[in-house]
Amino acid sequence: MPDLGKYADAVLSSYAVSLGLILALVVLSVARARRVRTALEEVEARVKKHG
Amino acid sequence: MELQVSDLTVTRGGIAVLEGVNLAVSAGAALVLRGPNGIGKTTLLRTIAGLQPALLGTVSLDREQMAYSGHADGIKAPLTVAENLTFWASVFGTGSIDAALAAFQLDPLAARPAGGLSAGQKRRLGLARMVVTGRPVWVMDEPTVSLDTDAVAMFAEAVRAHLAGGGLALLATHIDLGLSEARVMDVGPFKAKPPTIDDFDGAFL
Amino acid sequence: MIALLLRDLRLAIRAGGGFGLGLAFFLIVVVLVPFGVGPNSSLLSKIAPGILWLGALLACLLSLDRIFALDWEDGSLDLLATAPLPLEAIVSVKALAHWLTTGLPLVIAAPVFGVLLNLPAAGYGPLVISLLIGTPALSVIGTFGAALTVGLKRGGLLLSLLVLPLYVPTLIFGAEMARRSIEGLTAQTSLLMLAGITFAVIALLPFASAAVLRVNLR
Amino acid sequence: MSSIWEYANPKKFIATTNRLLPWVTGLAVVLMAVGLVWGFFFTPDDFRQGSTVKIIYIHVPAAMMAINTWAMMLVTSLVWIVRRHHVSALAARAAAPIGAVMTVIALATGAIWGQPMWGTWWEWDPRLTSFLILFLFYLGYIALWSAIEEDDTAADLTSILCLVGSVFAILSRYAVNFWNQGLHQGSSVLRAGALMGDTEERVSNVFATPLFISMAGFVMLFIALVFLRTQTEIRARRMRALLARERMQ
Repeated sequence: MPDLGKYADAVLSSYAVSLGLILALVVLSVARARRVRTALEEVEARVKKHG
Repeated sequence: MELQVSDLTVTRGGIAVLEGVNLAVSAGAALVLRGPNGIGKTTLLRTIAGLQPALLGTVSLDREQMAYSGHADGIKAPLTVAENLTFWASVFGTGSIDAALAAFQLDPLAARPAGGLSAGQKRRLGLARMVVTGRPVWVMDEPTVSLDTDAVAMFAEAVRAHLAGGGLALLATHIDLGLSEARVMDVGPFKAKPPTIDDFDGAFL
Repeated sequence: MIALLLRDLRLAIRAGGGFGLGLAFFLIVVVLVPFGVGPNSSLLSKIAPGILWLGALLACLLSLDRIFALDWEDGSLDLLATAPLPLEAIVSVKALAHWLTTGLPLVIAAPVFGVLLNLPAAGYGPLVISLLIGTPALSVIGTFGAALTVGLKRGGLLLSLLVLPLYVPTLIFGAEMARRSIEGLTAQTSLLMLAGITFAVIALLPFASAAVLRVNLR
Repeated sequence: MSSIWEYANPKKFIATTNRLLPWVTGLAVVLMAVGLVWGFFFTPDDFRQGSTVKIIYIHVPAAMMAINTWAMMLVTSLVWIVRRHHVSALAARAAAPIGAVMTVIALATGAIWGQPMWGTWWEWDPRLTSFLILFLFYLGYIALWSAIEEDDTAADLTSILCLVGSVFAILSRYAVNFWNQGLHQGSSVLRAGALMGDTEERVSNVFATPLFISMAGFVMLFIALVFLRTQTEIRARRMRALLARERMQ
């Protein structure tokens, strides 16, 4: 861990906030991708069955 | 002049509702469209009138030749009956509103604010607008809603006068207008079949 | 086109709301500001041009959704689209009618309200000129926003969200021009930029508004 | 491989991006990790800004992506308007939230950096102010997409909004520059701020290499997210189309 001196709070909090936001964006994107993919598969299976 | 619609496919919300529609109306003739609710009569009329693009097919006449009347009459409640009609007359560049007032017996109401009219009277005002446009092709969607029998007769008379003057009319209606000369066409057979599901392309099916 | 303009003006007068509401809103904003920031007259005179510009902008925003909403509901917009007027002209006339019923009264009333905010004497002329040049841009930009949201049921809030960022340059140059004149600085750049934005917007944005309206009508 | 427009076919797009996605994701993770770890642990402090200089490894790439995302949306909107390729419109829709998040990151890191430097969380510095306005544009764009039910209508309207918005965003940038310069001319704090997020010449070499790696990482992250989110939008669109077809029967 490097010595951040008196600005440690500023540096650490900006890294935390930014990585947190990016992580949230990734998690939400992946979750929605999964959800929509399974929903579409359900609908496709149903539609194919009824012709 | 003849209105020719060939192989027209019309869409509602991006989905085809009627496909391969062919029809022709020549000057002096009227065509009445029939069909159950929701089949796409309104969509068809709006497409023919140039308010929305067709997916496929052509309409022979330009939208500049057509006057359209839909479910809403475009009446401004704070203006009087005469002011409403005069506005449309000047927009369409036709002069007098007297003929239109007379055709729908609106003379006694001319100075009344349109907001105070009954539903049937408003409808008569909306139809009088068609006379004022001076356009040869009338495209009308359910023109007789909330009209009583006398007013329907007035309307039939107005259409007849329009046809006699070399105009033509395309109407969607459920009731008998007493227009014996009008041809009737059922749009049911043109109902669009569900598109086939294959690998997806632009339509996502 | 003149018929459409006259009709819109007549509707605004008869239905009330047009002239009166915007002005009343402007007055209320001007009255509320001293309650918020305190009665210190030197502070008020310092922020007066900004408050007056902001008040005019908000009053303008308030009436935007009426530009097309009423015509959309009663079907007039469909009928106008089939009329022998290009949609670009209809959109421009609508914007002009909006400016005449909202912007122009605000310009005229601004000096009166300036008194309430202790606007410095040097500020009256530049303020009126900047509002006179800037408010047409507000109406034209607002018409674009109104055309975007015309088919939406709860379009009012969305309209504000879409239009306010577009108002930023006009607000900056307009208020800046008044403020610089008061401080005795040269305001020529702001004036030219403000006029440039207004003319560019009047010349170009109606095409975008008409395109958007065409999409919404189909 | 006949032309780039083949990839405008949704199915082809999904197949291609599925093949690319693992590589792009891997690259994004590696580059970001290297850039940020290098920047955080192995670069010296700046003689003036102390350790806060480490914030640039996030702030600058985020700010760059905030602008580039809008530029990408502008291009895809134009492609939709001119060539009517659905994937293009959906890609613009998929990118907007990424751009909004990047703008927030740029704003937040800028404010956190400004606190020790300027002594205040928020300074109406032209650069920060422009990003705030850009954020408002993103919000409006996203709100308009979600407010309209009909897909093609939404694509058309948002494309035009993106076009008009781009012009006004550039205009706002100049307006804001002019406006702040009028307020505090020649403030020394602001000149110190110019080091942050300014062009690479000003940032000396020690900081440059990890910064570039981090920027490349952010670009890869953006591409990976756009691929994934566009796939999702395509699937959601197909689902709506299938359900609509079902109602027709």
